[in-house]
Formats: sequence, C-alpha cells, structure tokens
Amino acid sequence: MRWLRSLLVLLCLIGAASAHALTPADALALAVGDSDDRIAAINRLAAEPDERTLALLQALGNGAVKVQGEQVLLIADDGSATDAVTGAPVTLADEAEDSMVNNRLRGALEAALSVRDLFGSDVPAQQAAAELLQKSAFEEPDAAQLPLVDKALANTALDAKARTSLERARAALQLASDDEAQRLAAAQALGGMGDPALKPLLAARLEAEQSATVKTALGDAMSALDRSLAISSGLSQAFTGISLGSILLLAALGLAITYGLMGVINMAHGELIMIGAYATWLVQAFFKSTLPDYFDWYLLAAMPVAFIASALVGAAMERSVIRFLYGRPLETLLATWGISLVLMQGVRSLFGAQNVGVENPSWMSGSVTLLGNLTLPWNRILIIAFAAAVLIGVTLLISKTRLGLFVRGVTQNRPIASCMGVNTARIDTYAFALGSGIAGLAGCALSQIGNVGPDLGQSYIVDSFMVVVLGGVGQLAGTVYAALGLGLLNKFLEGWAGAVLAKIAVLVFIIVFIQKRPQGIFAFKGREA
Amino acid sequence: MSLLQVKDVNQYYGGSHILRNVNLSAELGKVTVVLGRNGVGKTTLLKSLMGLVPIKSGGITFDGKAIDKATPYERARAGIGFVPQGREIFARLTVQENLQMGLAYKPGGTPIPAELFELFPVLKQMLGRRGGDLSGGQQQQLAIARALAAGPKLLILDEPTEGIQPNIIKDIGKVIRMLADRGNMAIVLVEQYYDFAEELADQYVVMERGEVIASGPGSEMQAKNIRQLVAI
Amino acid sequence: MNTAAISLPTPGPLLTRGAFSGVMVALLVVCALAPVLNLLVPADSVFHLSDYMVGLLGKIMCYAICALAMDLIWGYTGILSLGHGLFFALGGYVMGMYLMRQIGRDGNYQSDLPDFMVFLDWKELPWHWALSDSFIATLLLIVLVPGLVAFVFGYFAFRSRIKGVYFSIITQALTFAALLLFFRNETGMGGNNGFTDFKRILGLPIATQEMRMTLFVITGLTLLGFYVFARWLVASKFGRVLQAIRDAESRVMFCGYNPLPYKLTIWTISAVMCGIAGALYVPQVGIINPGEMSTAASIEIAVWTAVGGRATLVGPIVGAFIVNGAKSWLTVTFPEFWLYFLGVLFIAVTLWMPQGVVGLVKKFKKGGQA
Amino acid sequence: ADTIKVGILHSLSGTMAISETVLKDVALMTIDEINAKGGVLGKKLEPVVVDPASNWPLFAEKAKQLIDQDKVAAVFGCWTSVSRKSVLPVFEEKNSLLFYPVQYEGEELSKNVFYTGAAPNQQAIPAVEYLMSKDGGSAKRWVLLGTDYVYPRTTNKILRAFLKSKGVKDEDIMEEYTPFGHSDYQTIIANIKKFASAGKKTAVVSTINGDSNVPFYKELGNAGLSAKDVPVVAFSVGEEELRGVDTKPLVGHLAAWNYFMSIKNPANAEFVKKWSAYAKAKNIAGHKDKPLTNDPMEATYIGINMWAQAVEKAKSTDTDKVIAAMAGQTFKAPGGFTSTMDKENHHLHKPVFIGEVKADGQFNVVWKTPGPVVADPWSDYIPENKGKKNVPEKK
Amino acid sequence: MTPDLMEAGAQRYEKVAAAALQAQTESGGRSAGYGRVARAGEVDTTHGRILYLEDVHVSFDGFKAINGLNLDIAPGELRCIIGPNGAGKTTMMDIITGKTRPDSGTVFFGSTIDLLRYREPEIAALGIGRKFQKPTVFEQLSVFENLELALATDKRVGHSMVFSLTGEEKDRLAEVLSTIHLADSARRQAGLLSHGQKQWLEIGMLLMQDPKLLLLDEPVAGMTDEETARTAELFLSLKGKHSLMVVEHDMSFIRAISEKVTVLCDGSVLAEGTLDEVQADERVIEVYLGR
Ligand SMILES: Nc1ncnc2c1ncn2[C@@H]1O[C@H](COP(=O)(O)OP(=O)(O)OP(=O)(O)O)[C@@H](O)[C@H]1O
Ligand SMILES: Nc1ncnc2c1ncn2[C@@H]1O[C@H](COP(=O)(O)OP(=O)(O)OP(=O)(O)O)[C@@H](O)[C@H]1O
Ligand SMILES: NC(N)=O
Ligand SMILES: [Mg+2]
Ligand SMILES: [Mg+2]
Repeated sequence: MRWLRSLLVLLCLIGAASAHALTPADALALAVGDSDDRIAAINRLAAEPDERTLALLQALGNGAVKVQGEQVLLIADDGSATDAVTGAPVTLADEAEDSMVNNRLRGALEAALSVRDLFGSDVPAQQAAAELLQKSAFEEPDAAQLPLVDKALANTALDAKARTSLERARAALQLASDDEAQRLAAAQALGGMGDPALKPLLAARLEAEQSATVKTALGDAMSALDRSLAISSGLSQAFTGISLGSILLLAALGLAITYGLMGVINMAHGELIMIGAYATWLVQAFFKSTLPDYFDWYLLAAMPVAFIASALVGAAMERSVIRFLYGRPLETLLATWGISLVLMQGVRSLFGAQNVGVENPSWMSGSVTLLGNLTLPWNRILIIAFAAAVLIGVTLLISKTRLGLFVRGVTQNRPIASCMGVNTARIDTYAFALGSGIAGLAGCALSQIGNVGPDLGQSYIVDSFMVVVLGGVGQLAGTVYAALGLGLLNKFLEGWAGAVLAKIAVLVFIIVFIQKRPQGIFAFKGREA
Repeated sequence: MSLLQVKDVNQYYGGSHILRNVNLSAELGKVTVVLGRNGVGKTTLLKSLMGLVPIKSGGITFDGKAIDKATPYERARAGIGFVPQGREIFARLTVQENLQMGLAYKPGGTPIPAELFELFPVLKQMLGRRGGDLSGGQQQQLAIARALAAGPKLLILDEPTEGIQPNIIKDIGKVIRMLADRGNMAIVLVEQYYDFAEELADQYVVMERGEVIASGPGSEMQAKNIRQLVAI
Repeated sequence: MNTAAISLPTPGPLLTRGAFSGVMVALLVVCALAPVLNLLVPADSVFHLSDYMVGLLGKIMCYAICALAMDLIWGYTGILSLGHGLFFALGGYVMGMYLMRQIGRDGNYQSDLPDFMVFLDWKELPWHWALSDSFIATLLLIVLVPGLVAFVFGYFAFRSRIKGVYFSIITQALTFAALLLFFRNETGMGGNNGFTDFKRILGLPIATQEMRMTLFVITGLTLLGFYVFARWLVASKFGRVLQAIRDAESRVMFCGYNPLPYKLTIWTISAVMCGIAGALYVPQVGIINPGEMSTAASIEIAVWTAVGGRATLVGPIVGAFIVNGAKSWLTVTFPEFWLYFLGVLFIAVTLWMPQGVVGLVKKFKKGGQA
Repeated sequence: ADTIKVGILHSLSGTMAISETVLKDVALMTIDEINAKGGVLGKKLEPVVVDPASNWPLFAEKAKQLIDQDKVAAVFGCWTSVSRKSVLPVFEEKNSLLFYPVQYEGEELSKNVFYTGAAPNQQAIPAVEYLMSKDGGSAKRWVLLGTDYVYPRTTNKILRAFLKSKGVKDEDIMEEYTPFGHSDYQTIIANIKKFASAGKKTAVVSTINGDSNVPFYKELGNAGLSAKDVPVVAFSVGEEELRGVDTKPLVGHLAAWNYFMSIKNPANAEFVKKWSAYAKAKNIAGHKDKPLTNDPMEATYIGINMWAQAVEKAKSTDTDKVIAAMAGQTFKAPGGFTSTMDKENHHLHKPVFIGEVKADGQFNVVWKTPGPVVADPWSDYIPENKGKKNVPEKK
Repeated sequence: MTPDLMEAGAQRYEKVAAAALQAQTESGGRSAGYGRVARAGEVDTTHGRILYLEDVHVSFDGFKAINGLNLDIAPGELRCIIGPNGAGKTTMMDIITGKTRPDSGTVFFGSTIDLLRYREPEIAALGIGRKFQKPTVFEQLSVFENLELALATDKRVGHSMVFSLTGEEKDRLAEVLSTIHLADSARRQAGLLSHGQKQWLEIGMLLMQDPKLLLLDEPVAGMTDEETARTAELFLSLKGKHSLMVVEHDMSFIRAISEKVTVLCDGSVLAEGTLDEVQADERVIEVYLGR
C-alpha cells in the first residue's frame, strides 16, 4: 500500500513538529482536484494537523464537505455549514458541490488518521489502527513499516489487543527478513494464527525460502493454516445451514399451526409474514421520527407490533372467511389464494410497489469473528436464537396449556369439542390469530436479512409448505427437523454444486424422501392415520 | 317440572322431514329411553338437543330456560353432557387430554374425577395413549367418561353399548342406574339393545319415521309389548 | 322386485345432459363462427373479431383443456395436483423446440442453431434436440414427454401411497425443481427467456391471420374432443371407481381394486391433456418459458376448476373462461385494482358457491322450480 | 380521433412491479407534461395503461391488445429482456413502435424498437475500466456475479472477453449465478471472501437483478466486506433498489448508470422537482414521502419526449415516418447532456456515470465520461460479433 | 399403517420372494411350490384350512396388541370371535387383510397362499372380504353404485372402462338390495344413510363381492333386535358356501349363529369351543362376560 510509505515520513514528524494552521489553499487542495494530489495533501497535512485540519479531514471521510466557489465548507449533521478554515457559519448556496471522495481517498484518509490513533489514548481507535496495520502487513508486507511497528510497540501504554495485532504485523513483516532466526520465529508465530489472509504471504515465502529449517517451519505453518481453514469452512457451512434452517423454521412455524393443526391450506401465509415485516418497518419509521435516541431498540417494540398486526389480520381473515370453510381444506386454498392477492395489492396501494428499507439496529449489524476465518453475522446469530425462542414458546403453548389443548381438540373434532363446552369459534379465531401472529414475528425477523416489499411473502410460501409437509402435517417436532435438515442440506450442496443445482437437488430430495415416508418425517403413527 | 322439555320439534335435512312434532321430557333421577329402528331419527333428535343441528320449529327448554337458540357449547355449559354415536373421541389427543376436554368449561386445573377411573379402570392404564389407538370398546368407555367428567345435570347417550363387551355393558348399566339414582342427573338414552334399555328405563319413547309413536313409564314396557313395536 | 327400475345408475350430481350439450354446441359455434368473423367480416365492422380476440380465445381454450384435465384428477379422483403447469409447459416446450428449428437461419445470428445456443457458444445441437426438426416426432413427443414424466412420477408416488397434501406438495416440488432446471442456461432450453420469435410452422409463416385461425379451430376441436372423451370416461365404471377412490380409498382396496393402475391411468391421461394444451398454446401466444412451470401457474389451473365447479366437466371450462376473461378485461380496465376484483372473486366463489359457478346455476334452477 | 393513444406496458403486479410501477407513473407524468404544452400535432395524448403482471406471455397478449384494440401510436414499456423478447414479434408483425427504457445485454436490433437504456458498452465496460484504474482501486481479480438469465449472462460474456483482452487470466475470474429471487447469499459471500483472500485486489461485478439485491447487500454489509476491501459495482442497482437497504455499511460500493438522481444540473433539478410534485399530487405511494428518480425513469422520460418530437417532425404517427424522424433526434436530458438518437442503430448516445453509494442511499458520482457514448449493441469484444452491422434490417 | 411396519413387511416380502426363487431353482427350473400361489382365486383347502394363523405378534410402540396368536378356520365354517375390548380382534383382521404387517408369525389363506406377501387389493381379489367395525362406504356414490363397484368381476382398468352390467348381474344387484332393505334407497347417496343403514350397505357390498372368506367386525352393532335376527339368518345362509369370521359382543346374536367360538384376550386365544363351553369357562366369565 502506497500510502504507508508516505506515512513513514509522517511518523518521523509525530510529536516533533508543531501544528501548522489550515490555510484556504490547503483546504482547497484537500477538497478538490486530482486524487493523487489530494492524497499528497492529506498526507502532508495529517502529519501535523491543528484542530481545524483534523476536523476537515474527518468531515471529508464522512462525506460532509462541500465546496462553494473557492470556499470549503463543513456540513454539520443538521445541515448547517461552516467555513472549514475560519469556522464561521456560512449560508449554503444551491450550487455548492459535494467534495467527491472515492474509495481510494477514503482509504488514504483513514490510514492517515489511524497512525495518529495508534499513538493516541483512545483505546478502540488504537485497536482499529493496529488492526489496519496488521492487515496491510499481511496483504502487502513492506519491511519499511517495521520501524513504525516497533515504535508503536515500544509504547508501554499500548492496549493489549492492539499489541497483539502489532506483534502479528511485525511477524509478517519479518518473514522476509535477512536474519534466518527472525524468519523462523516469524514463520512459527504466523503458523498459529489461522488467518487466511496469510496464505499468499506464506506461499510466496515458501517458494523463495532457501533455509531448510525455515522451510519446514513454513510448511508446518501452511498446513496448520489449511487445517484451521478447513475447520472454519466446515463450521461456517454448518452455521449457514443452521441459519437458513432457522429462517425456514420461522417462516413455517405459523403455518404449522394454521395448516398443520387447523387444516387451513393458507396460501396467504406469506402475506401474513409480509405484514409483520411492514409493521416492523412502520415501527422503525415511528422511532426514526419520534424517538431517534432509542432507535436501536425499535426492534424490541416491533416484535409485539408485528405479532399483533399479523394476528389481527389473521383474526379478521378467520372471522370473515375461513370459519365457513372448516373441513373443506381445498376450498381454503382457493379463498386464501384470493385473500393473498388482495393483501398484496393492498400493500402495494398503501405503501407502493417498491421495497421499503428496514435497517438493522446497531446491535444486529456487523459480525463476530471466530477462528480467524469464521465470521458470524450478528443478525444471523440473533435470528437463530429468536427462532429457537419462538419455537420453545409455541411448543409450550400448544402442548402444555389449556388453550393449546383446546386448539388441538377443536381442530380435530369441532362439533364434539363444542359439545364439551368449548367455545369453538373463539378457539378457532385464537388459534388462527396465533399462527398468523407467529408469521408476523417471522416477518419481523426476515426484515432484518431480506427485502421488505409486497412480494416478500411469495418467496417463502412454497418453502414453508415444503417444510411443514416434509416434517409431517400436525407434527411440530417434524417441522423443526425438516427446517434444519433442509437448511443444512441446501447449504451443504450449495458448497459444491452452486445455488441453483443445490435448490433443485433439495426439491428432488423432498420428492424422494416422501416416497420413503409418505406422511413426512414424523408420520402420525396410529390406526386412524 | 321436568329438567328437559322438548315440545313439537321439527327438523329437516335438506328437503326431507326427519323429526315430526317430537315431544320428550327428562327428569332428574330418571332414565328416559328412546327406542326405534335404524334411521328413524334418534341421533338427529339428540343432535338437536345438543344444538348440533338447528331445529325448524318447536321448543326445547332446559332447567327452565329455552335453549333452542343456544350454541352447543352454551348447552354444554348449562349442564348437558353428550356421548355421541360412533364415540367421536379426539383421536390424536391422549386419553388424559380427552378427559380434560370434558372439563373444558370448568376452571383450569380442575382434576379429573377419580371416580371415573373406578368406573372404567382401563382408562387409567391407558392415560397416555392416543384416543384413536384405543379399541372400539375402549373408545366407547372413554366417550362416556368424558361426558361425565364435568358432572352434567343431563346426560345424553347415543347407543353407548355399541361395541362393548358384555361385562362392561353391565357395568355401564349399573353406572347409569347409579347416576340416576343419585337424583341429581337426568339421563336420555338412545338404545337398540332392547333388554338393556328395558332394564334401565324409567320412561320410554318409541320413534318411527321421525315421529313418537309410543311413550310411557318404563314399568309398562313389557305390558305394552314395546319389544314388538321396535321389531316390526 | 323390478330390476329395470333400479338398473340405471344415478347421474353424477351436476353432469346433466342439458349442460353437457349446451357447452358442446357453444364450442362448435365458436369454432365455426370465429373464422367468419375474423377473416371475412371487415375490420371496421362491429362484428369483426380482432386478431387479439382470436388469440385470447385460443389461449383460454388451451387453459380450458388444462382445467378439464385438472377436473379429472382433482374433481373426480380427489388428487389435487399442484404441478399440472409442468405438463403444460413440457408439451409447450416440445412444440417450442420444433418451432425454434423452423426458424432456420432467419434468427438474430443467422445460424443453423437456435439463437440462444449461439449465444452460449454451443457448436452443435444437444442430444435432446435430436428429433426437434420432425413434425411427426414432435407430435409424438407432445404426448410422450408429459405422459412419461407423469407416468414415472405417478408410478412411484402412488406406489408409495402418497396421498392428500403430501402428494400435492411433491407435485409442487416437482414443478418447482423443473422450473429451476429450465431456468438454467446449461439445460439447453433457452433459460429464462425460453423460446420466442417463431417464424414458421410446417414451413408456413406463423404470423398470418389464416394460420392463427387454423390453430384456433384446431384448439377448439381438441377441447371439444377432450370434453366428450372426459364425459365418456367419468360415466363409465372406471369413472365411478375413481370417485370411490376419492371417497374411501381403503374400501376400494378391500373391494379388490388396485387403486394404483386407476390413479396412474387418470393421472397420465390428465398430464397428456395438459401437454397437448401446452403444445397448442405455444404457437398461438408465441412464447414458452419456465414461467409456465411456476408454482402459481399450477395453482391457477386448480383455481379455474374450483371457480367453475369441481367434478362437473362443464364447470372447469366455464371457470377457465370466467377467470381468464375477467383477468384480461380487468388488467386493462382497472390495471391497478384488478387483483382486488380477482381476489374477491375467489373468496366469493368459495363462500357462496361451494360448487362453483355451475353449482350456483344449478341451485338457481332448482330454486326457480321449487 | 381528437386524441392520440399511447400504450404503457409495465408490470404493476407480480415480481417486477417493484421496479416497473414507477416507470408507468413517470410515463404518465411525461404525457401530462406534453399535454399541458398542447399535446402532439395539436392533439392530446391519451395514455392506455395495462398490467401485464410480470407474466411474459401476457406481455405479448397485452401488446397485441394495445395495438389491435386500442390502436395506440406507440408503446412505452417492458423492463426485463425476456418481456421485450416476448413482445418483439408482435411489434414487428404489426409494424408498431416500442420504446424500451432499461439497460440490456445488446445483441438485438429491431426496426420497431427504440432502446433508450444502455447497451453494454454504455455501462458495463466503462465500469470495469474504472475499477482497473488507480482511482478505482486497480482491481486484478474479478467476481462476475449475476442472476441467471440472458442479461447477466451476456454482459458477463462480454466482460470476460474484455478482461481477457486486458490480460486478466481465467483463474482470476470467478463467475456465479443465482436464480431469480434468491435470498440467501451466505455461501456466495463466503466464497467471494475466500476468492478475495488470495492476495490480489478483487472487485465484484454484480448483475444481480430485482429482489435479490437487498439480501445480497445486507449480507455483504454484515459479513464486513467493505468497499475498501472488495468493491462491488452493480448494473441493476439504482436509487429505487437502494430504497429497501440500509446503506450505511455499503458506503463506497459502486453502480454504473447513465443517470443518477444526485447529478447536479438545472435540467435534473427541474426533473426531480417535477417528479416530486407529481408524486405528491398523485399521491404515489412511497414516492410522495420520499421521491426518487433513477436511470430507467430518465430513459422513459427521454423516450416519450423524443417520440413526441419525432411525431411533430414527421407530422404523422405513422410508424415508418416516425422511425425516419427519430433518427438524429436530440433531447436535453436530465443527465446533463444532450442525448441524441443514433441516426441508424435505434440506441441513444448516452453519457456514463459511476457512482459510489452514500449513506443516504444516493450516489456520489466519482467518474463520468467526457460526453455521450455511442451504443455498440453488438459488442466488438465477442469475436463472432465482428462485422455485425449496428443497423436494423429493413424488412 | 406405520412406515416401520411397512418397512418390516417389505423386508419380509423380499425374504419370501427370495425363498420362492430358491425353491424354483431347486426344483430345476420347473415351476413348483410357490408357482401356484400367484394364481389368484385358487385357494388350496385340501388340508381343511381356509385360514391359518400361527404365532402372530404385533406391537405398537411396545404395546403387544397381538401376542402369539394361533387360529385356524375350516372351509365353510362360521367362526365367532369374542373377547374383551382391546383384545386384538380388529387388529387380527387388519393383519389378515394386509392393513397391518405383523412383527412375526405366519398367516396363510388355504395351505399355499402366504397372505403376508400381498397387499390389500390382492388379498381382496384372492377372496377375502371385510366389513369394518366403523362402517365405510363410498359416501358420494349412490347405494346402487356402491354395490356395483363391489360386484365380483374383472377389476382391472381396461375392463372397467368398457364395463356394463349384464342382466344376470342386475338381478343379483336387485336381490342384494332387497336383502339389505335398501331397495327404496338405491339412488340415494350413501353418505346420507343412517348409521345402521350404512352397516347394511357394507354387508351388501360384501355379498356382491362374493368372497370365500368374510371377515365381519361387529356387524350388528347399532342394529335392532329384529335386524340382528335377520342378520343372523343371513349369515347362517352364507355358511357352507363361504367361510365367515364374525366378531361380536352381542351374545344373543352369537348364540343364534355360533357353532364354534374363539375367545381372544390380550392378543392371544383364551378359550375355544362351543358357546356353552366358553360361557362356562371361569376365565372368560372373569375377563369378558361378567357375573
Ligand atoms: N346429514 C344428513 N343429511 C341428510 N339426511 C340425513 C343426514 N343424516 C341422517 N340423515 C337421514 O336422517 C334419518 C335419520 O337419521 P338418524 O341418524 O337420526 O337415525 P337413527 O335413528 O339415529 O338411526 P341409527 O339407529 O341407525 O343410528 C335417516 O334416514 C338418515 O338417512
Ligand atoms: N396403532 C396402534 N397404536 C397403539 N395401540 C394400538 C394401535 N392399534 C391398536 N392398538 C391397541 O391394541 C389393542 C387391540 O386393539 P383392537 O382394536 O384390535 O381391539 P378389539 O379386540 O377389536 O377391541 P373392540 O372389541 O373394543 O373393538 C388395544 O388395546 C388398542 O388400544
Ligand atoms: N434488461 C434487463 N435488465 O433485463
Ligand atoms: Mg343413530
Ligand atoms: Mg374392534
């Protein structure tokens, strides 16, 4: 990375020179012009920034700089503008142009600022800077960086995590050292890390290496790396499979009630999921406009809202249409197909045909990195946990509560249940609303990973039915097995056959499997079956 | 006044007239037996009592209140227990859950009366088995137990001996007698098994083509040669 | 006991002679009148039947054949297929392959190969295109391909006694898998685009009024033929066994019938009917692509049947016309609202016309007499 | 008649409604605008809107209906290439006119179609060239990722040929396709990561279309693949597609178009203002609160205006006369350039912009061509295409 | 039926098929032994047995429903089976008709036909008819059509497409209709019949089928005494021509028809003999009849 070389110059100056005040010409050099010149200006100015320079550099990175004539402006969050050089407020004219920052400039800015962070006192910034350095050492090791690393390591106040990163960076940089002992030590150190980014580095070294001992060490390091890569790729495959399975499960759980237990071939199930997703979106919009400070927690509020919204729609469906159709499952197919058309078009009329944007709260963004190469996105992890929680809730509700008992009883024999004193109409409505509400919860979760649009439900309906049926109609446990099984199978196959063939293979698997078990995984075993 | 009073009930399936001006009453402590050949409308009558089929005209009063507009569950809550023809147990619920369904309108947590297991010991052994897996006769016992669970004021039984082994029929007979003799329950029994019916009857009603053609106190059944009436 | 009095089996509930003949006459009239109105009546006359209408009616008649096929398997045998779109598409693809070959060198790339193969850098026809230049072979394959697929699939499914929704769902899985397969460009069936831009059939230009009319009349007669055939089928004892299977399959077995060949026969017949419908559809609408195999397309076939009235034979035909006619009309008249109408139509039919439109007519008739 | 009917053939329901509905609205706006100025040939334009419901055969049927029953003078419509292919024979048979406003794969030229979207050389090639440049990050390895249908396939075929001509080896190119509506990109992102970890700078060229983009970008964001590490340039992701995505993790990823909403010039300012006002006035869901414009909308706008100009010039709506009058038509487009209809090949001369995604879902233009580029529907990078005339066959 | 059972059945089928193959090769390729089995409708009763069950076991989730059952029935015999509820009577019929696969044991029809090798329709075609405990008829078809379908004829697809009733068959139908007292309801949909009428219809279907062995599960349940008597008469008239196995709880009915009675209890035979003998048996009184 070219910018690092210039950083060395910068490094020597740190602490030595006194800050020099930002001039209008400097500001302009940063904000406009050819990328190469601007990078040069960044590196020149970042070496000894005064407060205003720093503010300008940071604003540049955030895309909050405009140029109005010859004047460089900083734009605050509220849209107000100040002169970058004087700090005086300025009225923003229409023709003010954004100062263009592309990826390359952004990288240069970040690096320039990060070296300061390395010696600063802000711990997270320090860690990030060290990581950046480590990354560049892995990708493009340049022995010229060593003094910088050493100098940083000499800092006794260095954060422990940042220190590890820097030590690794040093190892990478020393891999091509002239000193055989150093090379050996570096090779051994790197072997234990399991970072895939090291692979080209080690491979290149292995090719060039003369010393036999170092060669062995490198070979060991390579195979250690391969092992850990194999493990982490296996684990990541399993994780993606479970994650897909959890999504299938969420999508199917509601259907396991409305269809599995109640026998309603609910083609509008997908639309109930969609309603949950739109409810989430509305809650998000509400938080954005009224409670921006609590925006991160909108999802907690969205869950009950999504549940209730879909449950209410479901209850309305049940009261107005479905209740006339019990015992005629194929008719429910037709009617709910109609309902699904109406719901979809309704959403189109209300919110438009285009997708709406649902943002992840910050605690659902990003990922945790395990084992070097195994990155698990937070939203996936949380959705798996959420699916498990919903599953447990539903299972307890259905098998352990009176409501659950009534639901099962009523769905099996409606007239006799009513002769036992059960208000069957009410139970039916509750049960259908419950299944619909769970679909709403699924929608809430799905809004975090996919798109939210009027067609959202269509992409889940077929899969949901496959899962419920494969599991065995009316068998909650079967639904779980089917969802996880299909998720894992799909992801496993996708690994070596590609997305399309994997999906085809999964469908063929379903067809063949049903031949073996014509009533699904968990066939209802009994004489009435 | 009788606990249950059925007055001039008429009922149709589509175009065909199934019940014609049927009158019937049941009193606490008494067993009312309804007799009649296949297809004369006995089950239909009981279903009308439960509210499972609407009646076209006439009136049904129970415990002094008109119930002919009430839904089946309201009638159940008012204190009518029903043992349907063909058992109609919940095939996928366990025996225990079937019995809990019988307690549906009682507050949650009401225990299943232990008495039921004394009457039908086999149910105790099979508490965890799915109702649908029981044998025919076991299912019949379960159906009776389920109807008794909540302690109804009126018990309606539609051919409860069908498919039951002789010693249990005897037991059922005893149970019915005992329940009636306690004096706080009225029983309406539809039965084909004439001897069984005659033995239990405090009152009898004979139906033919949807009409009541004979009725009276049980003690007169032999004298009036009711057996012949049913056999014709 | 007078045997003659009871020897006539009761007619199926809605299969009356009157309705049957009505539909038959209507179809004959359409076949006879359409060419006159389209070809002979001048274009500005109110009686002129536009090319668009000819195409539309032709298309709906193809759909009606599918609905009829669905009625045999669903209405009479109680097996709901959510995969009939596949058979329709297979027939269509077979015909499409032939039509692609008929383009010859008139395509975009002026190659002997169909355009999409040139675009994929293929140098020769893949094996499954071997017979596509023969019209006779194409006619055979239109029957054989859907028939064989249905037979093999049906054999295994019915042998394993897969029933009810389990069967419905695996038919759905089947068509969905086929959809994905046909989407793949490597499959050699034109990928997402499928086949289009046909030029000739039997060497004659395809985009002429006369050719359109010919195809139209052939479609009408085919529909009529299948209709009569279906009526004969359900009125035979074979048809009654099917209905018995629908009502109580295990009892049928204890009566000594093996349901497997019965189900397999009607299933294959039904699939072949759909395949033929697909083959007639393609030259008329000018495109075939995997969209026809989408799960929604198959569900729609069931919807037409249900709207018209199941197990009536007349109903599915009427249903296909009502739903598709309404769709065509509404997408123009109320482009933004037509889905509401259609959705409500489906709900209304199920709630108030459990026997479909035909059942409603029947009820009115009865009501009028009573 | 005292009006001239024009057809609008965009899906208002089904999977493509997400993208196409707004084109219907912008077409209606344009027609209103033309009518407000007195219409064409002194007659008002009367739009006939139909809904082909994302069903390709239905596109053909509706096209027939528009031409046959409604006798429209021209049709503005279609989005996917397959829908265009489906209606093409109809327009050719009936000798009627279609204006197609979406970027596409090229390799087609019909006398009855005017292509107002980009051909591959007006979008894909410049984008890849940019990524190879120093400013674009000097990418050396390439992932060609697309939805499995003709547009991505052809585009990638051309790109592969182009990359080869620039010395990129086959092992440095990874090509992947997903089905329409694919929603689980975990495996693919993991593969990209693996591919990118081989050392050389890697870039992704995405021709993912439609709904799949949202899950793709969400997964990309969460997997921590930032634009600095592995930039993604997309050809089917515009302002409207980003509406459904949280763009904060995506800042810096790229798209190549011939128009961005964020382009600053008076013509665009007016276009955006007009659209905002129209969306408010007509209560267009979504747009009334957050009006957005995008490239196909601009292309639609240009198409209708140019057609109107051509009709005025031809003094007739007759197809052949209008085709003749279309040649060389110019229109001052919101993109900031004067777009010219090629004299021969039925494609527009269009400028190319490359934009980076900003946190607010808009694009920050980081590169643009100095002026409009002439379309090359038969890409020269494909050997077989050499010598193909960029002129529709006269029939 | 549970998949495991089907699985087990399939395995057994394979074993037997392999054995059959072996038998063939052993006899030098000449068709022998099992060769005759395949021919439907040819029941070998030369050993005086039309039905033969030996050491049959079935369990459901560990519950032994049939436990070492041995039973045989002679041609033309009318055998009554009684036993407590849950003794396994219905399950036994399920095994004979192929509905349930036993875990172990042998079930032969005649001395040559191993019933465990056949599926339900084949067993029915071999000549075993069954009336279910819960009446099952084709609810959507008319009474007439129900009987017509049961009629013993060629039941293959091709034949049924061209089938029409012969005069003889019509007479037979009319006869059965009057036997079961449903002549007036011939055109009614079977679903609309009352419980008892359905019972009769099912018996009628069995008569139409003309099987060699009739399995009747509680045929008089829900019938009046008079109808019960008529049923008894009917069964007695069938005896001799057909073999019958009747399960009932109605002792007076049993008395009216019985020659030999088998008492099942807990899945195996508890007692066997004339009605008087078993009625006197202490154990039978204990578990079944009551005092
Ligand atoms: N759902 C129905 N629709 C039309 N008719 C019916 C229906 N259910 C019963 N029936 C007819 O009503 C009449 C009375 O039937 P019901 O079941 O009440 O007879 P039952 O006296 O209980 O006879 P059984 O002793 O056989 O049980 C019968 O003729 C029967 O065919
Ligand atoms: N699929 C099954 N799963 C579990 N238990 C079963 C199953 N089938 C039958 N059983 C049990 O096997 C036993 C025998 O049942 P079966 O129905 O054969 O009795 P039966 O002799 O016909 O009784 P009944 O006279 O009451 O009809 C019963 O205890 C029953 O609960
Ligand atoms: N032409 C396209 N984007 O399909
Ligand atoms: Mg009854
Ligand atoms: Mg039994």
